[in-house]
Amino acid sequence: MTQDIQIEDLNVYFETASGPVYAVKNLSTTFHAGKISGVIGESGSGKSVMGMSILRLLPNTARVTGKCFFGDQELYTLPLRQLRKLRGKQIGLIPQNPNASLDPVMKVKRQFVEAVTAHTSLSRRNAAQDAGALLEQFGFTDAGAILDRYSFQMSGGMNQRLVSALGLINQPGWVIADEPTKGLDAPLRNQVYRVLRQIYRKNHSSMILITHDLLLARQLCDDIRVMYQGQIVEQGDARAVIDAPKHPYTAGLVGSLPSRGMHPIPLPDPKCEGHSGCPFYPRCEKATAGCAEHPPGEVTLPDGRKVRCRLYG
Amino acid sequence: MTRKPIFRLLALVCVLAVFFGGCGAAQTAETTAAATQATETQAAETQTPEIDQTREIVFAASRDQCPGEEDAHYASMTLGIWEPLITKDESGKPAPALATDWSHNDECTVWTFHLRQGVNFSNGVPFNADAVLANFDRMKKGPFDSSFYGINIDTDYPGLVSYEKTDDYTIVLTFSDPLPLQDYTMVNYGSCIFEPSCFAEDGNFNGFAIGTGPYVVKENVLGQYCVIERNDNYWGEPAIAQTIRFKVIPDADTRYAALRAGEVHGLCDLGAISPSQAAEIDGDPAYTVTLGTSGITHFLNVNGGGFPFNDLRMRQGLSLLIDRQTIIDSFFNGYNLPAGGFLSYSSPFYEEQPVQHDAEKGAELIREVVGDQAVELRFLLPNGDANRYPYQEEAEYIQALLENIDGTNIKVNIELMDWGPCKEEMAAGNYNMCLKIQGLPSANPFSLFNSFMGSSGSTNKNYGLGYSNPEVDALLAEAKDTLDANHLAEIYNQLQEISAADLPNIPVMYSQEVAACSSDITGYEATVYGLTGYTQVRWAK
Amino acid sequence: MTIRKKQNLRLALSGGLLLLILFMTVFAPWLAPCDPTEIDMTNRLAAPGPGHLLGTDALGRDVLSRVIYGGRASLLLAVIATSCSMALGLMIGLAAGYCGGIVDGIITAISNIFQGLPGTIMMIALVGILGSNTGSIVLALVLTSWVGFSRLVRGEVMQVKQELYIEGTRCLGAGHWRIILRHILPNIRSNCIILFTTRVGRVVLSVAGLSYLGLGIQPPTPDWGEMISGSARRYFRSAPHLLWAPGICIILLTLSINQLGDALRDRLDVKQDAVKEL
Amino acid sequence: MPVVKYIVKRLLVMIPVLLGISLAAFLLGHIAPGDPVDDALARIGVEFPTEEDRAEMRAKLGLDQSLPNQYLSWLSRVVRGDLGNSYYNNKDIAKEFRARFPITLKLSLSALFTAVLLGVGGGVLMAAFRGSWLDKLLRSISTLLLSIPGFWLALFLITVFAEQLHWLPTSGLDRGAASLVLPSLALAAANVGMTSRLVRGNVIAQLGEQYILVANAKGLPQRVVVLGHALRNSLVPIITMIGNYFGGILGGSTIIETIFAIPGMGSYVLSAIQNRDYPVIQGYVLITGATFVLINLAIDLLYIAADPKIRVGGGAQ
Repeated sequence: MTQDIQIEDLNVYFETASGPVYAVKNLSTTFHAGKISGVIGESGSGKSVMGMSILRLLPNTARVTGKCFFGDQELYTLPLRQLRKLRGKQIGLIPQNPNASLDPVMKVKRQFVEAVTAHTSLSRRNAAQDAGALLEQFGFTDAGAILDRYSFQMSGGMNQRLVSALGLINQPGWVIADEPTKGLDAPLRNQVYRVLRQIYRKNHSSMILITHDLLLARQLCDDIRVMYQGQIVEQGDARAVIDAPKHPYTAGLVGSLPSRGMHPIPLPDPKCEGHSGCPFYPRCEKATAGCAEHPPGEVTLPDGRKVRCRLYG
Repeated sequence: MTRKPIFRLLALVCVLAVFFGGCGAAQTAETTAAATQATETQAAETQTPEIDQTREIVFAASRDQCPGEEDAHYASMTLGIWEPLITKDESGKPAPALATDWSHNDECTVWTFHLRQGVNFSNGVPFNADAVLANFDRMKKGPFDSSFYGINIDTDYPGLVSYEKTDDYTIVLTFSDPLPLQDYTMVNYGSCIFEPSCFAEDGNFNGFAIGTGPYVVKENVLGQYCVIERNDNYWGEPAIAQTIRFKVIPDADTRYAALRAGEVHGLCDLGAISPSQAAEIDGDPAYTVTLGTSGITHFLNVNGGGFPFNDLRMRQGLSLLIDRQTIIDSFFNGYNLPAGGFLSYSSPFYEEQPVQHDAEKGAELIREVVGDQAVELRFLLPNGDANRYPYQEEAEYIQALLENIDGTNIKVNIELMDWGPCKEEMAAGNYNMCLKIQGLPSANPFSLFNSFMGSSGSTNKNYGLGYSNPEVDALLAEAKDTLDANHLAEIYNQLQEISAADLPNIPVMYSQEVAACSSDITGYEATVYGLTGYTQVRWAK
Repeated sequence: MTIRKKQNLRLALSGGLLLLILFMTVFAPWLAPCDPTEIDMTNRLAAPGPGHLLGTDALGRDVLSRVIYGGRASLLLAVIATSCSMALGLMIGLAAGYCGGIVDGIITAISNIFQGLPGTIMMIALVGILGSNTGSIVLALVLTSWVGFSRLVRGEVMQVKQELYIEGTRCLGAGHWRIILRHILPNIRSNCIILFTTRVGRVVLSVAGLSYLGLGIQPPTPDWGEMISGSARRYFRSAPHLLWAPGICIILLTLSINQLGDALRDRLDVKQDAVKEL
Repeated sequence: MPVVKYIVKRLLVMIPVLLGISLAAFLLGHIAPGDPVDDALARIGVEFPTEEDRAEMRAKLGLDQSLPNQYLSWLSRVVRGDLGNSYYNNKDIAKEFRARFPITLKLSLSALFTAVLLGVGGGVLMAAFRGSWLDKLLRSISTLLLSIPGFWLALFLITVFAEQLHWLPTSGLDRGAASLVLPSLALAAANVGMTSRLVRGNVIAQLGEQYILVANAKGLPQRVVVLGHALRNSLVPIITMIGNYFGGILGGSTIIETIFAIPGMGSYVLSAIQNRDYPVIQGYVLITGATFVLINLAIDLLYIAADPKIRVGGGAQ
């Protein structure tokens, strides 16, 4: 069984031409081994930045502070050479937009083989056979032909499955799935769900699922973290958070689902701009005067749920 | 998150190469080449008293010394591959070479030459009258180009009727009209003799040229180098150095750098070294700079056909204004001689003309001609000569002199031009001054006098000198048909006096050949006479 | 020090250096200690000293004043030649890119031909043939460098033409000229400026190259290119100061122009350093 | 097969371009004022020619026919490989070019190799260590290389490396590779500057792509990520740039060949220009033009190898 991933007080900001932009603000959480942990939130909430920071795959304009423990190793200060041995071997990644995730000028086979040979001493031919076998598991009937083609010759769905397979080729203990269903139509989303389910069952690997697809999270994840503007506003058991959201933002998110009545969260009220209190204050219906002054701390409710809202003290 | 450098191999090569401007990579790859080059020259540094002359001496020149099969002479005479019938001595007068003596009848139409006996070509074939006749047969096969002096039987032997041998070592040439100075025309390049078997059908060479000289061609790569080797069964005084290599380095600075780097031991041929570079190493014990006479005269051609130079006072004024010695000292580092007359000092008919410099009188004369009216003078510089000689600075010096004559309003525009368009502008007469060199096409100066000073002379017209002087025309006509050489010399002296006074074009200075070599070798002279060539060149240590 | 500030600093530095050189050449008559063309034969090749800060050249002229005057000719020539070739290239590129079809085919063939011709030799041949006055140098430079501009402009125009909003404006009934002026030109402005600056730098060097062959700017007008290639080359070892001063000026001029090009590229071309949207 | 169609299309486009170049070369020679007849006469010893000599020589050189059929007769001879004789020394130009072209090619290729090696190497290093001191250092060096006049650098290199340090020969070709080092450095200097900046820009752009993030996520070493993936993907623009250089290098070799005493085509054509030698200029422009067009064709073929989209997708964008 692999170890937990624990993030303590993570801050990430980007150096841009017009000054620093904060993506994640002092975030702490623990992803438990053997479980599927969900991270949901609108785009721009910093969930992908948090996911990528674990493997230190952020662009070099990013500045990261805080700690991330993987077992006894602190990933943020681990020498790059050792981190490279860990990437793909112990923590795998299923990236966003699969169509752009494979090298356009290189055959699929070579990209799979190099992933294997980077961590094992297998010969190129054996590595190719392993890749072929894995692709068959992912529903590719003619794996040999697929390996000899280029990514731009594949459809979106095929690329999605290829990229998922690529993330698992070295049977990593952990898998970070970054928005696997983004931009996919309904049937493909179901296919992704089946694939992720299959990964979890067969390799019993722990998983971090970053998505804005609440229903997928509800079905697949054991626990869910809701992020808003770089902070975790609610953490708890998956079904409980979706069915009985505590934080007004989570309630708003769930409420905006088609199946739940589709009431969108109101746009930020211009009058409330420029306050030092709770980031959600400008859009929060249950906002009180106190919410504007000082930001709420994180409160642990009796059932283990954690909420960052003044309603709960 | 810093990314540690992981490209050990790639970074080392690139940083080294880029950072040190490429010498790093070059250094690791090439140290062996430099080392072998060094040992090669010190290989025979053994302390034996007798200096080893077998080591190769390397010279550098601005052009091929062996232009090869398609060149009229295959190689420069100084290389000593071939020898002429007649050569010239220090005073420029014809001296015996392969022809021991010669004479002509009273009308100067029949010339008889007695050939040197017991001489063999370098491939062992004996040298005799038949060989000379074969060379004349070759010359008849049409004019041959050369980067030295072309061969053209109609100009070298005008009106040649017949050439036969009376015995194995006597040749008789008969001409249709009298040629009192034919021996002068036949000096050096005018009467080259090759072993007939090395001629191809069309008169060019079918391989290495074979002559009677002290050296033989061993290797020849056009545009790069040629190597000559000592001919051991040479009839005359044998050469000393075993092998000599002549490299081609057109750029003056690179040639000079090669000498300073010790890659070449000497610089030779026309414009071997520029005056300023020679001045730098003149005092240096590691090098020897030698001076020799040269047939080249630097002229300031003026457009006598148009204002203001059609007025004699303007020409005399400018000649007086120019301080020839300053030009020589400042730009030519003192290596040339101030020129008074038209004919070069290296010609046997040279008679020294007085050189006057009087800035005041010159300015006065010019002021008389132009007064204070605005005058624009167009000063052309052919860039062929301007690259080889510091004409740029000389022109700017003359420009400054003319523009600063108080009381006058003269503006001089200097234009650097290809010789083609430049000649066209001069012929059309829309120019005022032009600096140009003029060599001695042959020892007989008649064609030079006629074409420059004769009112119908072709260069007079081509250069737009616009000069005509009936007295000169009369003298030229008289010279054309006098038979007596001394009377001819008398006429040429008069012509030179007129040129110094009338200044059809203003002679500025007579050039001197400058040559330089490292002190590792000795016996190398800038200009050599007779057949010495490189025979005296040898290692000094 | 955010990236923006760094870019501004670099822009200011290179622009400042360029302005300094411009200022020096424009106000040369007042700055130069003495007349650059005044000959003083007695004081030839004097080493840098009190009388003449940078020494004197082969004709005794003051090197410092010649250096101060020297920039004018090459800079002026480079700017004129490059702007002409940019104008020519712009027109031809616009025509080719915008009209497409046969016009584009012909123009591409012609530009292939011009690109096929060896630039340096054409320039040397043209200047050598037409005589080396400013006019023929500019003509030679324009003839051999307009292709670069036209290719760039054509590529940009083709790209911009395919954008949807161009078709959008067409539907709104915008005329051809309006589209070109209002939409296409602003888009390619940044790349043109960048190519302009790099091209000016290269033209300054090729003019110096021409002077090396004796075909560049004619004496006695002082010019840096001529000063490091003409007679100074002969005194290179005995009087190195003749070569160093103008040489360094040329390098500084070209360096500042290239740096300005870089700074402009970073400033105008937002794409390169943008934060990837995560 | 899309590839064959692509190649045939490129070949067809090449023919009008070659014809255009030959026309330009021919006209270049003839718009020039000045008349080589006198030079040709001087060559064969006629120092002071008369009018008939000039007329006879003009006919001999074929300058008396009308311009169009001079062009046609010249073109027909050129196609048969006969570039005529030089007016200056009456040598057969084709033979001269045959001897000199390999030398210029050797110099240009070694200059190109230096430009690619140092340029691409420098560019990749700058991209991989972007923002570090190495990046700033290499960038300033490349800008410096862009700003130095070629002949000035050549003079500097000769004085320092040949004359004082005796590491390398000052000139000539007699020491094989060693004598090519300095000339190719001088010739390639400007291009090294340009290549490294282009490679840096392109590789940095590629490093921002999604597939690089995935490659890193696979745990590949930085060398494989930067060289194997990023550089491999930015090959197409780099190849185009290097194709254009080759024209520049061929042209630039004239001055460098003269300085380093390399008997290539450049120094030959330079003296031809000074001696008003039309046929040599025409021959040179034709041959360098044709070489340049062939190089561009080779580059288009390289596109196919470098970019599978063209090979497989069929037809160039």
